[in-house]
Amino acid sequence: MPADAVPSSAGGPPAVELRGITKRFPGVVANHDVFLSVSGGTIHAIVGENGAGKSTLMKILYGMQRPDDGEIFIGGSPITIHSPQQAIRAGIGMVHQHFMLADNFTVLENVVLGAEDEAGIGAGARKKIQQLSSQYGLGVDPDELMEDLGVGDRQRVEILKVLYRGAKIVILDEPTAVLVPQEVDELFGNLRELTREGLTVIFISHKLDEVLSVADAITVIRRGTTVATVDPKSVTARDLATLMVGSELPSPEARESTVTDIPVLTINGLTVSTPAGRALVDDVSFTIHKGEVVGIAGVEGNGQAELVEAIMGTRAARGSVQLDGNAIGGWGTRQRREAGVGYIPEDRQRHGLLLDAPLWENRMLGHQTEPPNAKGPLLDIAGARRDTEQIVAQYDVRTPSIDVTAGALSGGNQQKLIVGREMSHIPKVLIAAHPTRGVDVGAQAAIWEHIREARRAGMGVLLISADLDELIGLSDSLKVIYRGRLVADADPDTVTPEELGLAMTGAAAGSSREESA
Amino acid sequence: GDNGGGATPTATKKTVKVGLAYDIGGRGDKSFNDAAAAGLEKAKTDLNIEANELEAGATETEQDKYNRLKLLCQGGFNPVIAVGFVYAGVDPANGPVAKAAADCPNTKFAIIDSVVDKPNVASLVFAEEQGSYLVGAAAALKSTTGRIGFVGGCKVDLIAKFEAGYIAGAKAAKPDIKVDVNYLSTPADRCSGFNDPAKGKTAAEGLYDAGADVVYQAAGGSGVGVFQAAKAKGKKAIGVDSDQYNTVDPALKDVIITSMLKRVDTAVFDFVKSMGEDKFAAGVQVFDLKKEGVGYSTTGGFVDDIKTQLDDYKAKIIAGTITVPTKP
Amino acid sequence: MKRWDLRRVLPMIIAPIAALVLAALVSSAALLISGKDPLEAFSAMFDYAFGPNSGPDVTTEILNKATPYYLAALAVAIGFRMGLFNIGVDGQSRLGILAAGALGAASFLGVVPGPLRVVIMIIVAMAVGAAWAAVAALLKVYRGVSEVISTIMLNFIGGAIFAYLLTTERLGVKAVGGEIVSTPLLKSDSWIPGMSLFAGTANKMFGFAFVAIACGIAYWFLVGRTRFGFDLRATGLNPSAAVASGVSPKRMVIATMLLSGGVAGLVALPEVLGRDHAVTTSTPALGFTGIAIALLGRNNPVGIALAALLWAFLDVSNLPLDLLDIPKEIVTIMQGVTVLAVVVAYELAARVGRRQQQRSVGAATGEAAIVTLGIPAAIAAKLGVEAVSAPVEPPDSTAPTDPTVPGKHREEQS
Amino acid sequence: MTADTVLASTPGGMPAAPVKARRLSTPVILLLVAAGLLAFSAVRVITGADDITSSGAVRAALASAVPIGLAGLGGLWSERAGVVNIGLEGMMILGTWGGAWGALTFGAWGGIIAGAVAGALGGLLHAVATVTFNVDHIVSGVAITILAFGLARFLSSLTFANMAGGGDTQSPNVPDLPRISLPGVSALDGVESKHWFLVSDMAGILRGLLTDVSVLTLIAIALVPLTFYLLWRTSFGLRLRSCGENPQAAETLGVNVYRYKYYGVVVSGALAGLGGAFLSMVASSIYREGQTAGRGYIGLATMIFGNWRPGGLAAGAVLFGYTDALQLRRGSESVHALLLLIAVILLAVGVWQIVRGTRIAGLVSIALAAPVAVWYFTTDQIPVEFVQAVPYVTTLVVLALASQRLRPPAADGQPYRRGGG
Ligand SMILES: Nc1ncnc2c1ncn2[C@@H]1O[C@H](COP(=O)(O)OP(=O)(O)OP(=O)(O)O)[C@@H](O)[C@H]1O
Ligand SMILES: Nc1ncnc2c1ncn2[C@@H]1O[C@H](COP(=O)(O)OP(=O)(O)OP(=O)(O)O)[C@@H](O)[C@H]1O
Ligand SMILES: [Mg+2]
Ligand SMILES: [Mg+2]
Repeated sequence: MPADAVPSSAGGPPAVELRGITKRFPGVVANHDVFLSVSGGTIHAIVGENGAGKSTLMKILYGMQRPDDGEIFIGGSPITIHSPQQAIRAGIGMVHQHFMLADNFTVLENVVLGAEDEAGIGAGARKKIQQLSSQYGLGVDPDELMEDLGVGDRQRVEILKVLYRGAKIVILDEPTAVLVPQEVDELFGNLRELTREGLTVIFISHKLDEVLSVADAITVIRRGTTVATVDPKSVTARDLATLMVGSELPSPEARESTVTDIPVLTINGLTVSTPAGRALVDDVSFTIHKGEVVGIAGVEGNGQAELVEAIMGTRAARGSVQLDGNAIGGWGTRQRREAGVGYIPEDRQRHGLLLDAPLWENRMLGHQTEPPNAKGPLLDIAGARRDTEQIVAQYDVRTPSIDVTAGALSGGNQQKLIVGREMSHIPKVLIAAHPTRGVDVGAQAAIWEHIREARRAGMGVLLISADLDELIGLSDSLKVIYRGRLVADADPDTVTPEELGLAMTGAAAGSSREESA
Repeated sequence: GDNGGGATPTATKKTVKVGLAYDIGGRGDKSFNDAAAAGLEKAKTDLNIEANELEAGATETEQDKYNRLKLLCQGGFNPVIAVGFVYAGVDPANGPVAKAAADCPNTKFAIIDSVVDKPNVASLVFAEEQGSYLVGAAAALKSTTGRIGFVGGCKVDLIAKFEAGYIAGAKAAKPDIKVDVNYLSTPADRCSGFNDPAKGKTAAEGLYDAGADVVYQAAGGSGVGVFQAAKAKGKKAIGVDSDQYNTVDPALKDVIITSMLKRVDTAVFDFVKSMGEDKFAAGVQVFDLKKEGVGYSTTGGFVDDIKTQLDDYKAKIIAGTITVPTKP
Repeated sequence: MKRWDLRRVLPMIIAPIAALVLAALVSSAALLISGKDPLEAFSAMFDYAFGPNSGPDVTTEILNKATPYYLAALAVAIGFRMGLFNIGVDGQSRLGILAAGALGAASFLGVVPGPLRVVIMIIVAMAVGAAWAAVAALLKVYRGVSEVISTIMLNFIGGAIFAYLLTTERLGVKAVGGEIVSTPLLKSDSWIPGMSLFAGTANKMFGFAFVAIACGIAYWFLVGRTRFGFDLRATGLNPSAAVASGVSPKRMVIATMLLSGGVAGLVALPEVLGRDHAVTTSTPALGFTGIAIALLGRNNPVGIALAALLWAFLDVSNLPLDLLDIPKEIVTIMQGVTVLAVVVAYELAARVGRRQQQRSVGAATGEAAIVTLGIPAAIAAKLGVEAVSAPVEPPDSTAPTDPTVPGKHREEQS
Repeated sequence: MTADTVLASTPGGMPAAPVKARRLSTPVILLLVAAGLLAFSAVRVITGADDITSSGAVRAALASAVPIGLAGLGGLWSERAGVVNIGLEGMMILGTWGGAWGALTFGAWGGIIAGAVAGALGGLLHAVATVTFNVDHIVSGVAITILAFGLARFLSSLTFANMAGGGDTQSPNVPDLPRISLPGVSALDGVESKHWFLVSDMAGILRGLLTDVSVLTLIAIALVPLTFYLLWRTSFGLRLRSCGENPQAAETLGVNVYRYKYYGVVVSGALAGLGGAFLSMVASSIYREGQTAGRGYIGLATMIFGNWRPGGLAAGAVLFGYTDALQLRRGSESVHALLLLIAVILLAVGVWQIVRGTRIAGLVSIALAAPVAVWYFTTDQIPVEFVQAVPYVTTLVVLALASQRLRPPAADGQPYRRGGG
């Protein structure tokens, strides 16, 4: 690695400097007159609400988007970057918000793709990967098939891809979103290693305490504009949040329990297996009572998705599922939904919306057999439209009309529509997977409030989230899932995110922290 | 199509405007349609005519054929010649020709290969089985292996007539002859076997490999594949419809010992001629051996040595002592 | 944005017209290359189709040709709406019509009154077409075989069965003097009579056209107004979301394939009941034509009707070109170019539409954005930051909503 | 739900890796080949259907497999780059015209080039529609097939119609390409014609494969390993395949996805065009309208059959070519003989399944073997209509058995836009 070739932090020109960057998308100004200066050999964090324009800014720096205006300086000299290739040549590497990996390729193929000139695509490349992997302690095997790897490994492959190209400036766009605290620590260890070698790291995150702990400098972006660059030592997470949102945050509401002892959803011995017989969800049992929020904590990929799918009936499972006293294990998804199971899917665009259909049709989705959307076997279009108008108003979905397509809305507004849709059918149980993922702080608070309200009215909630604060703040009881099993219960009143994170890695299995629900 | 403007006026009484509608495959199929075209060409040079030719499309309904005929008769063409049984339709009494003939009662029509019973329609049909009988006999007599073959373009009744005559002729000449039959397609794929020389070649190779040394093809455009196979294997083949010795690529000439002649050209020419002489006759005209409407060719001289035997069969068929079957 | 916003609808109307013009230009170019006069060609086509001489008959013929096209395209469109490619319309239609034709002419049904026999034929054709489509559906659902491949194979296999059965040894007969093998002629009481559209024309419009229209209305109603239709469209738009919404993908594939195959079974009926009165080995293959027409018509029942008429016009009116010694293949070229150009044009139109929607969303939400901008003074003071915190000026943030701003839109980058 | 749910201790070790598709080892493959050969030989001796292993049948199978295999390779190139190409049939049609026209104008080798170029132009059109304009891939493919049909006819009316012996729908005879035989192999003729058990079969197969082979056949065969090498062993291939697996990822690594998709689709068209040229130049030495007869679609099926890999695809093409050749070579008898083979195979599979413990599947297989055997013993021939359906039935049956193990490129058929990820 070109540890030597990097301008040192103090004194010299900044490693990266952006001046007056502006970028418009149809209907949106993603970046407006952005200024950013990153010193060499440091970790520079960028924070901001969802949609603030962070990713866009980084994509501009990486040549994936062209700015409408503004200049980029690398090591003090101006440069135009019109393609990732040019960025790579300028020593910039980027790890994207979503993994950019081909599942059916090996690690080696993923890494050398596009950089075949470095060391070919054969033995030379393998050697180089192994050497880099051990130099930075990444522990990556070049010949493994990508689809066999877990998220942590994938993250490391992404970093390896950047290092392999000899990047001196490494951009990481929300690398920690899918990692547990321990993995995050490991990652930060890796990053510090990189800066020690003289590399510059630009790092985007929504997790403000992480940012405070690792960054050398923090830039806040709001509504496409840089608001401030601050020193992590002089600010608190709350200050940062305020800067991001531009107003004081509402303080977390005091919790009041609404849990009853009437079970509404009872799961018993639920097991989901792969065709090869491996258990993805392994003998899971729990009960949700009326008015109760049961939170499931776990590292992504430990069976949460399969658990949700099994409950929704979109995936075959063994074991019993009882809703309000009815065994619904043999029912189809439609029957379950009609019986009162609401569903906020994890990936709203893939599982929750018809992007090319208007909002009112999206309002029908999942409830196309129920009033106000249907009368007998026919659709009730007028009813659905009327109800959509109401949801749009009540849930503050920002849209000019209910006839625009769902794809034209921003992610947060899409999510609000989904939440509104599910809530308006007054479900007995709500299966909420990452209900506020990718949603900005304001909308997040609103969604929480809606969930709390419904809970007060007696709804049971199964909450799955990667946001531990959300889990702890919203749940009445917490369970930890690990390799498909519920391995621990936790009391949300006392547990800390760190403890929860530890339990999620399986390390705490059987430790004293568990408590009965 | 052809503009047919260049008719050289000769000793006919009046200018005849001939409209001709081809079957699928159209001009240039080196076979059936080309035979009709040849008759028309001859008429153009020998008689005082103007002509226009229309081609059929690949997927047509009977109505399309009717429209084509009607376009011709309304365009002032008289006579209108429909080449191919498809123009008679499922129900010849009500098919494209019958309907067009009813619509244009003053136009004379001719239909080839089918019978349409209308006062202004001449039906020109051929006794393909008789000609096939002769080439079947020729094949058997020429065979040294005791085994001969037949390649049909599509398993339909019309081609079965060829097959039946061929086998009967062969058995007559050599009772213990073995005849292998291979069809290239069925109506299942809309008779693609009339258009796929590669298939013709493969099938003929199979027959030759099995020991046949003469193969008769009634496979339209795929027939050339049979000749190619014969050439490659050093074996013999028999052509169909026109004298294919004359139409085929020179390199392939010497494999064609004879061709079953189906004188569509003569039929067309005679019909046009009769029109010019105002001698139109409605009704069925069977072009059989007697009328020289079918026969076998001798170009190349391969069958000269057995000509007497063949002519003997011919005489017997004409005389009615031999009746040739039309179904295998 | 209103429900029927002109800005959204207009591109969708302009698109096919532009595509047609392009197709006409391409075929004109082809004609010029071969030394012919395109105007002569087009005027001959129009004159033949709508001129005083042949017009009434030929116009009727265009309608008649369009009827099976319409049915074939509907069959395909049902699948398309849920992202299913039924390329097997051809095989389904042939087997369906054969069963119906054979049964309709069967002597044991002779006592049944004619109209009832027509109904039986329709039902049998649909049932057999659906059954053949079901093979592909089951293979897809239970064995994961792509319906694109299986329906192509089933076309060949169905064709083989058809050819095997429709021979004189089995279901076929041959009329006196003819060479074409067909099922026995239907008795005239089970024909569907045609109707004269214009005074004095010999050619009659198929009575079955009304069945086709009814199918179109049923299609529109089913897809747009029923729960089943919603499931169907949802599956087409986003299969995984549809599954999450409660649609059973297996049942959906089977139901849709059955419907599609059922309509495919009807394709040849207009001609058999209205004109030919028998099923022949030369029933035209309309599977691919149906696909092209469904695409041209955007799977919309009215659009498909227009596309079917256009296609039929091109197919019928090219007849006189031969008389003028103009290669009539230009019509096929025109058809191919039209399909390609129309889909490209629609794609471009959809992009324009999408962009307009985003603009209007941006306009609606942009205003809200400006209100909340600016750092609370207290915080700014506490942190001592204001250097780079200039709030976005309102005009700029709404700039992209002005269509004339030459912003670098996503669409224009590639 | 009580507190004691808490702690089932974690099962040791990593979760089992997902089961990967089993790859057959070389000895196993050899063993299977040997067993197959034995079965064929035995069936031939028993039934007397000498054509099932004759050199002629093998040669015909090869000739029948080549255009299908080339179309399949075309599909592979395109789909590996993420573009579904159902327009192969149309590109093949263009290739038949181009091959004949090129050969007549520039000589046989010119035909090869012209055929490939004509197909490539069709591919280019498909690329423009699908890659640049993001048109649905199937839609574009259908349109191109319609267009190609009209274009080929139009072009032949401009070219062949003016040549002696040509017409609107067919060309004059096309000059042939050289044919090659491996010296010495022809001598096996004597052995083959003896119809000895096994020995004659092997002689027949060798003779079929090694004598009288067109150079275009050799080129086509060579294209299979060449494709494998280019796509799996070079950086070009890695990039091209990445466009079919995850184009967004490729884009972020500086791969110009559009360009590689264009490469894939244009090469795809060229290969299909070459397949077309093979039809008009080698298989029949003449261009004839409608000559492709759906081979492009069969090629596509072959590619799926071969799991989007060149080797599997070649196997599929050979299987299809073999059944096709057999049905054309006195098919009623040869295919009839195959019934016995099928019965035997079903029986063997059934027994094997029972031994392995899957009783029900085994019994089903054996139960299926019975009617097939009955069919064989009670008839002498199979109706020609069914004989001709054999290749399609075979393809469908094999797909039905194998489909669930197939793995198409992950982004196959999906629209891609730069900056869209
Ligand atoms: N791939 C895309 N193609 C077209 N437009 C897009 C695309 N991605 C985003 N947009 C546009 O960007 C806007 C919002 O997208 P995005 O999902 O990133 O929202 P967001 O900024 O995260 O919103 P929120 O803050 O509400 O979460 C929409 O107006 C949408 O039109
Ligand atoms: N390709 C695109 N087309 C149109 N609009 C886009 C596109 N990409 C981003 N945008 C818009 O630009 C804005 C900034 O998006 P960006 O992805 O940069 O936000 P972000 O700060 O990274 O958000 P997040 O925290 O959700 O990742 C979004 O509101 C979105 O509306
Ligand atoms: Mg976002
Ligand atoms: Mg982002």
